[in-house]
Amino acid sequence: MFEAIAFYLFSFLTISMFYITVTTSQALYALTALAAGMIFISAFFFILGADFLGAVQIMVYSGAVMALYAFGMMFFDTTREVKEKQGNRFVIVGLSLVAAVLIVVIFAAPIVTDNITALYPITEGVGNTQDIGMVLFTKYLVPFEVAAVMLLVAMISGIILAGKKMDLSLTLMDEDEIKEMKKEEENKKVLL
Amino acid sequence: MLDNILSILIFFPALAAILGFVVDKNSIRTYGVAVATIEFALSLLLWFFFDNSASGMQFMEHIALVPVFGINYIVGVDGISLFIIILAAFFTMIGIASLTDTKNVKNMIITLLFLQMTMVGVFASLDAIVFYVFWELSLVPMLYIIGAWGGPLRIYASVKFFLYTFAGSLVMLVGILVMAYLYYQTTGQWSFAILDWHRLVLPENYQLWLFVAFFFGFAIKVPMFPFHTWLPYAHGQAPTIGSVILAAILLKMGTYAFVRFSLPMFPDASVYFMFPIAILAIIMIIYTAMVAYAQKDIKQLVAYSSVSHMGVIILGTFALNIEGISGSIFLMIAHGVVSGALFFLVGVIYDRRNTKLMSEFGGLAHVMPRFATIFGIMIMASVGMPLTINFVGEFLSLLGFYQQSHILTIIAGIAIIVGAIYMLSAYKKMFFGKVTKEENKNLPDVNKRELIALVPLVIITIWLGIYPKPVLGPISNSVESLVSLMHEKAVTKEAKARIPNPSTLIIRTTAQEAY
Amino acid sequence: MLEPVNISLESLNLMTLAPMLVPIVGALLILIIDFFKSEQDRSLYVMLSLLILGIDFIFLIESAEIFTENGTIMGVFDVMLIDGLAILSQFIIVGASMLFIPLALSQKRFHEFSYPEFFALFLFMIGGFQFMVATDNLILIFVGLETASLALYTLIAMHNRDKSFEAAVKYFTMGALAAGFFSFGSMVFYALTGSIEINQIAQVLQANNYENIEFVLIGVVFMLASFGFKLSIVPFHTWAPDVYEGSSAAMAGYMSIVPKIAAFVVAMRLFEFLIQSGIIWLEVILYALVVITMTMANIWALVQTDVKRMLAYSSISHAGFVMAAILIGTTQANSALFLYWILFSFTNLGSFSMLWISRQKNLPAGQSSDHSYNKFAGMVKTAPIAASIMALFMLSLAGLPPFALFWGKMYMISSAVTADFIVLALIMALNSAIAAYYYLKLIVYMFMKEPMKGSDGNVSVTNATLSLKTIIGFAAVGTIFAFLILNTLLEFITAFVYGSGY
Amino acid sequence: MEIGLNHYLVLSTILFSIGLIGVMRRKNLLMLFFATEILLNSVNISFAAISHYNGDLTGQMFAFFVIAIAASEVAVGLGLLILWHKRHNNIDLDSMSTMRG
Amino acid sequence: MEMFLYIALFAPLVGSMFAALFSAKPKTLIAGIIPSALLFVSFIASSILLVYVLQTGSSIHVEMMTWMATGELYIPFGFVVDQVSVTMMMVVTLVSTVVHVYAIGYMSHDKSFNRFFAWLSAFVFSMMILVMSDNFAGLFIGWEGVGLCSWGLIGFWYHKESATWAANEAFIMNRIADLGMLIGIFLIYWNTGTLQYDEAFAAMPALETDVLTWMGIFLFIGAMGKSAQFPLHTWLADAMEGPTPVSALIHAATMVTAGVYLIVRASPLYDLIPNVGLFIASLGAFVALFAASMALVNRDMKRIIAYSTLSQLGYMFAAAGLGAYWVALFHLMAHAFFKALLFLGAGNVMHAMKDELDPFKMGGLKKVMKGTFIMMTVASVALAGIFPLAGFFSKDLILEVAFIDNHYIIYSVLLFTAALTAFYSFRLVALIFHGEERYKLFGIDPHEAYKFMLVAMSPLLLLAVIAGVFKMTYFEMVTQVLPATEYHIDSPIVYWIITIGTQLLVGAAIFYAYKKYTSRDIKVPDGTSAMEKSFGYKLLSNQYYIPYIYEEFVAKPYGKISAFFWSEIDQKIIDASVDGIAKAFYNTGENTREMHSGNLSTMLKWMVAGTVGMLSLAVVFGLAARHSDGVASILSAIGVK
Repeated sequence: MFEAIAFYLFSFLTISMFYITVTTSQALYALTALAAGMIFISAFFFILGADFLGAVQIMVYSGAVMALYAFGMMFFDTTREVKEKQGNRFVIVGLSLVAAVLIVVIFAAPIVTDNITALYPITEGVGNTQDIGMVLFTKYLVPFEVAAVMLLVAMISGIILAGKKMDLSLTLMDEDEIKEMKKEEENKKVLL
Repeated sequence: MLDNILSILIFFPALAAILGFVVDKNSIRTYGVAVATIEFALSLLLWFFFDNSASGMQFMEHIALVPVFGINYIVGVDGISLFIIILAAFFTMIGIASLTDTKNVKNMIITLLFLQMTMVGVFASLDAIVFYVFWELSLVPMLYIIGAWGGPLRIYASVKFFLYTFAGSLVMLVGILVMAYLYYQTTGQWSFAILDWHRLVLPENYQLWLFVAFFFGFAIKVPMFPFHTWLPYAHGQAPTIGSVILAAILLKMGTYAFVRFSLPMFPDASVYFMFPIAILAIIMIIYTAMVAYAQKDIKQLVAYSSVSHMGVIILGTFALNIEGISGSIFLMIAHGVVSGALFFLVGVIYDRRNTKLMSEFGGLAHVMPRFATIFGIMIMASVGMPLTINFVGEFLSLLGFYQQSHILTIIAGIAIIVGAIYMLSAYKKMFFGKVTKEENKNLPDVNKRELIALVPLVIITIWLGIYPKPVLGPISNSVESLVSLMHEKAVTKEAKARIPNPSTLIIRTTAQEAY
Repeated sequence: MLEPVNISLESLNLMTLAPMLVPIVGALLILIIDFFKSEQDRSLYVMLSLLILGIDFIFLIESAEIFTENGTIMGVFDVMLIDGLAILSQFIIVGASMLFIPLALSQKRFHEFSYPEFFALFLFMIGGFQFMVATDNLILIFVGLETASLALYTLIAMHNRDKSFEAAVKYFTMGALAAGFFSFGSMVFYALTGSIEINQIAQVLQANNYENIEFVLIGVVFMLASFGFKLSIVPFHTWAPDVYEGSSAAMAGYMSIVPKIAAFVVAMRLFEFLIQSGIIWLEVILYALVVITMTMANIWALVQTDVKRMLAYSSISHAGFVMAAILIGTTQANSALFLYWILFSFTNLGSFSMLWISRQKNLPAGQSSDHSYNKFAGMVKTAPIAASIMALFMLSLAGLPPFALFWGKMYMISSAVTADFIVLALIMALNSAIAAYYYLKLIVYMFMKEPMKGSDGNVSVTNATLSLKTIIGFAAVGTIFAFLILNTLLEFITAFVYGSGY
Repeated sequence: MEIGLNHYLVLSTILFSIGLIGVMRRKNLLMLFFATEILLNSVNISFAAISHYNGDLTGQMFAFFVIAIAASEVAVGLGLLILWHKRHNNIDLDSMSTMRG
Repeated sequence: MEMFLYIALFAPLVGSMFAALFSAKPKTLIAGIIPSALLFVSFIASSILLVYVLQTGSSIHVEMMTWMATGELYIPFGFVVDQVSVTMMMVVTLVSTVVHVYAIGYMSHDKSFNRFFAWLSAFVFSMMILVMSDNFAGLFIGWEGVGLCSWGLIGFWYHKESATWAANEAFIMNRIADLGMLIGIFLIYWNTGTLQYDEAFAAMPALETDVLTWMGIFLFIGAMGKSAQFPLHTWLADAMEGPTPVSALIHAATMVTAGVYLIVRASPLYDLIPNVGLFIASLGAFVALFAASMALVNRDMKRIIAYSTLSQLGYMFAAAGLGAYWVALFHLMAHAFFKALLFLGAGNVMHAMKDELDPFKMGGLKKVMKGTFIMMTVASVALAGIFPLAGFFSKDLILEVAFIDNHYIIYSVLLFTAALTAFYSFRLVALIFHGEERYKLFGIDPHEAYKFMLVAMSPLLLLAVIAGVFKMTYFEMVTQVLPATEYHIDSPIVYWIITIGTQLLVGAAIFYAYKKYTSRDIKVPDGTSAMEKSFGYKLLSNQYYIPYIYEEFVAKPYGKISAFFWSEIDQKIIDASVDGIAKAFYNTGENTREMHSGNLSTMLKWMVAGTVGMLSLAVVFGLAARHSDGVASILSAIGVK
């Protein structure tokens, strides 16, 4: 019973938060609603007993992602209302509705599946985090490491793209200009 | 040397073309003539060592290329292909020798030599994929020749030529692959060797579909009505040498392929489609002859006449008896010589006046008597005057088809009437009457370089018209075995009946002495 | 409490990781070098990357040998899957990368190649792709894919001009959507089978006899959408022309090959068993996608005025063509896919490299894009050899024998024929004819038109250096003489594909 | 009232659709990126739910990696966004159509 | 003897090639003399062969070499000299020798003198092949060869529009007939397996009548063209554009009789199909009358003679059709002599009159051109069939044949035609040589031709007079190969009545013509007289409007249809549809490229749309799965497994 109430409550909350995110014309509202939605989602994780995931969700999204976005929004001018020219709303609404209806209709029918064997069963009486750790560092060790590489890539990319290195475009400069620039840089170094 | 003579024939021009990049611009013509002459000499050597009495393939070579998939480099000649190869070598030689285009002559000669490789390759290859390679590759040099040296519409014409034939060939490629698969299904191994395929007996419905697939590739190349519209453009825009080679050799690829692929591989389908194709051929003959009559441009006229004659070749091919097929193959050579010569002649006058409109001429017989004479001989050959090369082919083709259908042959025979109409009226417009145009009054007659090309053609035209035996004999031998193969392979009753059994024929070498 | 897990090191087969680790370690090495000694010339990084990829290649040869001896190997808790597909595709990935990387040494300096991060990210990307193809675990596929993609977005943006930013943003955004589709699709399969390993999924689905066919199809739809994006299948292709136009020609050429083969391998793993199990819907939908992609992309390529955009559409079309292999699903078709892609790599990289050597920094007046057709007008007069080579690549792309792609096309069409897809084979063949038009258009411009007024004649080779020329020469030789190695290649590929059970 | 797996799947689908709507109608790039976050998050709910109902940890693993991926995407996406903003002083995607056809 | 055969055959060829060597050079007398001499050699050789054949009664048959051989077909270059062909050889070589010599004078002022002899000798060579060949294919070679030479000679003065037009007309009309001939040859080959005369004829009696009938019809179609039988007759009158020696040789004596020769050659065939023979005879009789009627009013000297030739050809066909092959051949021979003579005389007149052809503009020429006058008068008498000249023996024989075979309609038509013949012949003679010297009005100063030309003509004159003497010798010789039917009217009274009656009728016609056209009232007609306005006159002078009908209903529509085929069908339908396919692709591209608006939002929408589309299909499939059988059958139809 409690589960049901919690499910519907949080469902309502996430749906409305995300709805606000995609419809509001204020970037700040959208960001706030998104953050809220993320936190509400973590509630589902807790309900479903995925404590570790819930914690990660809150940390990563509310912490890292939202912080990044917030920084980004400081960078952009977010106070003014975002004007978006809309093309054919009918297309958008139509497509989404059809998609939703189709999937919902199908999912509303119960999935009847046999032969499902839990490959990595949740161990009773063991903390979710511990359980996950066990799987993560055995079976999913490689993906985990690759994810680390991915984060490294993302980091390097972020630095490169947002950093100074992209300020001057060698692509657009003539060879002579590049040479001059290099010289100047050399001089600066000498001066330093 | 003789074991590899075909490969030498195929790749010698290509090698020479590559080396030709190094040769200086001013000497390239001499180089080209030398190379082409050597090639021609080699082709004559091939003929010399060719066993006239044998009907099978000779000078076979076999090199594995992709054995996993059954693709091998197999080449060989029989009576059917031998003379077209010689013709190709011959036309390249006189084409280069008489080349008058001075613009970018180096590129032209190198292109021609590459073209020669592809031409010889097509007629010599006995593996479907190798055949296809050369077949398609021949488009490229021709594209360049038309596109770079052609008339005002050259780009449209060249691209149309390329795309049209390319599209048709792709359908054929699917056909080739299906055929290979059927062979694989039957025998358990991949093979694209044509001689292997010849031995494969197919059920009729497969034959029909495959026949259609191959038909598209061949028919567009020939070009058969209604796929012919690329040809007038290609000819109309191409430089002289391009038209000559196109008409003399490239078109023959289509008809040759019918004989090499369609007939022996799909005898029942050939019989099944005999009448539809014959009707198309007849439309080709009469309709295009009439269209030719309506032309104002002499080159377009010759182009359409070319289509018209190709119709007779097709008709002869689908006579499915020895007379018809031999005739059609002979006519391929004849048509090559005659229409090649006609295009040369049109080129001669075009070089002088830079126009091909017949209305611009008139009374040329007064100022250019030698030219008029040669033109006249070729026109008479083209309308099928006996004792010229064309007559032998046309006569045998029509004679052959008469066995299959009287009515259709009679209708097809109208060719000799309509052919005379457009050719003679064109000749009249250009050569007869008074010299009306001031520009025409002082035109120089044919010069030596042009005679180099034209005189041999005249000689061949008459020589083979009077004594076709050296050519017709080997052709006949090979066709005989082809027909007997078809007869044996045919599965339907109708096909068995339509295709004669050569073993029951009485082959005569002298007239009976009963007189 | 959980039991401690005992694992023997041998059972992990750590060697399976070796080829992937090489580029990652290499990337780190480059980063470290940059950290200690910055401002190095790009040639250092180019050669370093080349060496690293060379080592990678050697490792691949090693694993190929192992495969021929032992067959498919699972490694590291069965996450890694080194089968024939993985090895073949890695060969293509690494080989194409090796061909690509010397293109950085162009005559003119371009932004991306001046920074070591480019090379580091490049190697990371290769690592990502290698992981992606060497596993049947959807998580690792996803992570590998994203690693590679994120790096790729950055590489595109690093070209550093407005168009490349635009390209990167478009690619990125659509990539994010595709990632959403991927995860949704995976979720459906997981819901159905409780597994995210393709082998398992296949087994469970088969055991259940595809009871919940609707669910399976939804999963398939989302997977198709996701891979459709990667493979630029119509209508998920819209990014491709813009991204190709926005990035440097070299990068565009690279993108037309490597990410796609990775995606093809995954698509093959994922859809092949579904096709084999006779889901007609999937056949129909793939049939439609293949035909539409081939045809429409060709048609759009017809109307382009920029050679690079034209090649972009042509790449889309080629992808559609190759997609047919997955539809056909026989061993021959799958072998044809790899054969085609190897030959395609040569030709396409070659043609994009030809664009690359003609790259100018500033657009001359009267040209709106980097590589408009006009730029190549009359090229045979100013640069005959370059024009001939370009023509060669175009003819090869058009499928004219005996150049490289013809053999791929032929084998592919043959596989369609063999599997009784005659109509499809015809469509595939005739598409080559449509395609020939726009390839010819370039040839027409190069060979049959007069050069534009005021062009100094040097335009077409302005960016050329020895290393670029070497690569082009290599590609040209490969394109012409492909038929000589065809037999070896075919035997090799067929053995590998067959050995992996596809 | 029992909350079954289907409830979660339906919820997830609804959220996914909202994400799709966002993706399609947003012209502001930043807010478009928000919508892609929604897409990924909505799927995570399903993964957790399936994992729960099947008693299998794999779903949670997947969700975990999805979160990591989402985070990385944010980094790169924001980097691109800033780059664009630096040059053009807007993040409107309608201004981003110099390449077409 | 074979040597003589080859000499007879190839001497003209050598002459032709010799003259051709000079063809581009200005007039060289030797280019005329050598071919003439060689022709004389040929004539001598033919005479020797004739003597041989006469003496031994056997024939000479040689096979020079193979021409075509493939499959069952075997065609050699084979020649036969038998009684029939030797007759033809004699006629051909004799007349052509005369004409050659004559032409040396006639063409002496022409700048293309050399070319003329090249063509003329080539013609003789072709004619020799035609008559000497031992098979139908060889016959066809000659058949086409004479056509070609006729083309070249009619259009000899190629600067004249009318000449070239006439040349082409002749060639094309002949081609129409040649098609028939060709089909006939095909029929013979496929039914008898050979084209050799002897073998083919030997095999024919075993064939069905239907087949034989078709053979006969098609061969006769071939003959109709060469011999200008209705409806393919119009070219002959137009062919008079050629130089007069050409008209004499080709369009009177030799080539046009090739059709008759063919029928005679194929007599074993026509004997088997008397119905076709009757048709031929009827057509011949019709043409005889038809052509004679046109000759009545014509005002072109050469055309009148041409129509008379046509008319006489009708006689020959009538005879041949009735099975009297030797009679036809005999008339052919006699006709060759006097008609050539007539033409050559006309040539003299033309020369004298500066190429004026209208006899109404002449008159009274007998004073200045005595020799020519005598020759033309004799020739006309011979043509009219007055005893004892050649025409009497041959032509009256034909009338008798028709009478004896009880074909009275044919007989009366031919008889009436004989009267007409006499009338128009002497109308011509009267107008040219008698009456007022009207030519003075036109300021012409006529003169007699060169002496040697007259001398050259004299053998013809002689033969025109005495040819009838050889009738029985000839009969005995030729009937060794042809059916030897002797035609005698049983009752002598009837015989005499017919013979004398005919002579009287003809004489009356001659008298009437003289009376009418020697009077001093003859003026150059200006189209105002009542006769000229009458319908009958117009009909005849316009040649029954047949050329007009051909022009309006055949030639012009042909041109229009051709133009239509080209501009409408070839360009606007066939080519346009090819281009249309290409354009359709291109336009599809142009119209749908908006899909790539470059707007990211649109791109995303496409992605979603694609996904949703596939989802919908998935649902549809869910439904379809329940009705899988029907769906599967549809799918298999499009090639999905």
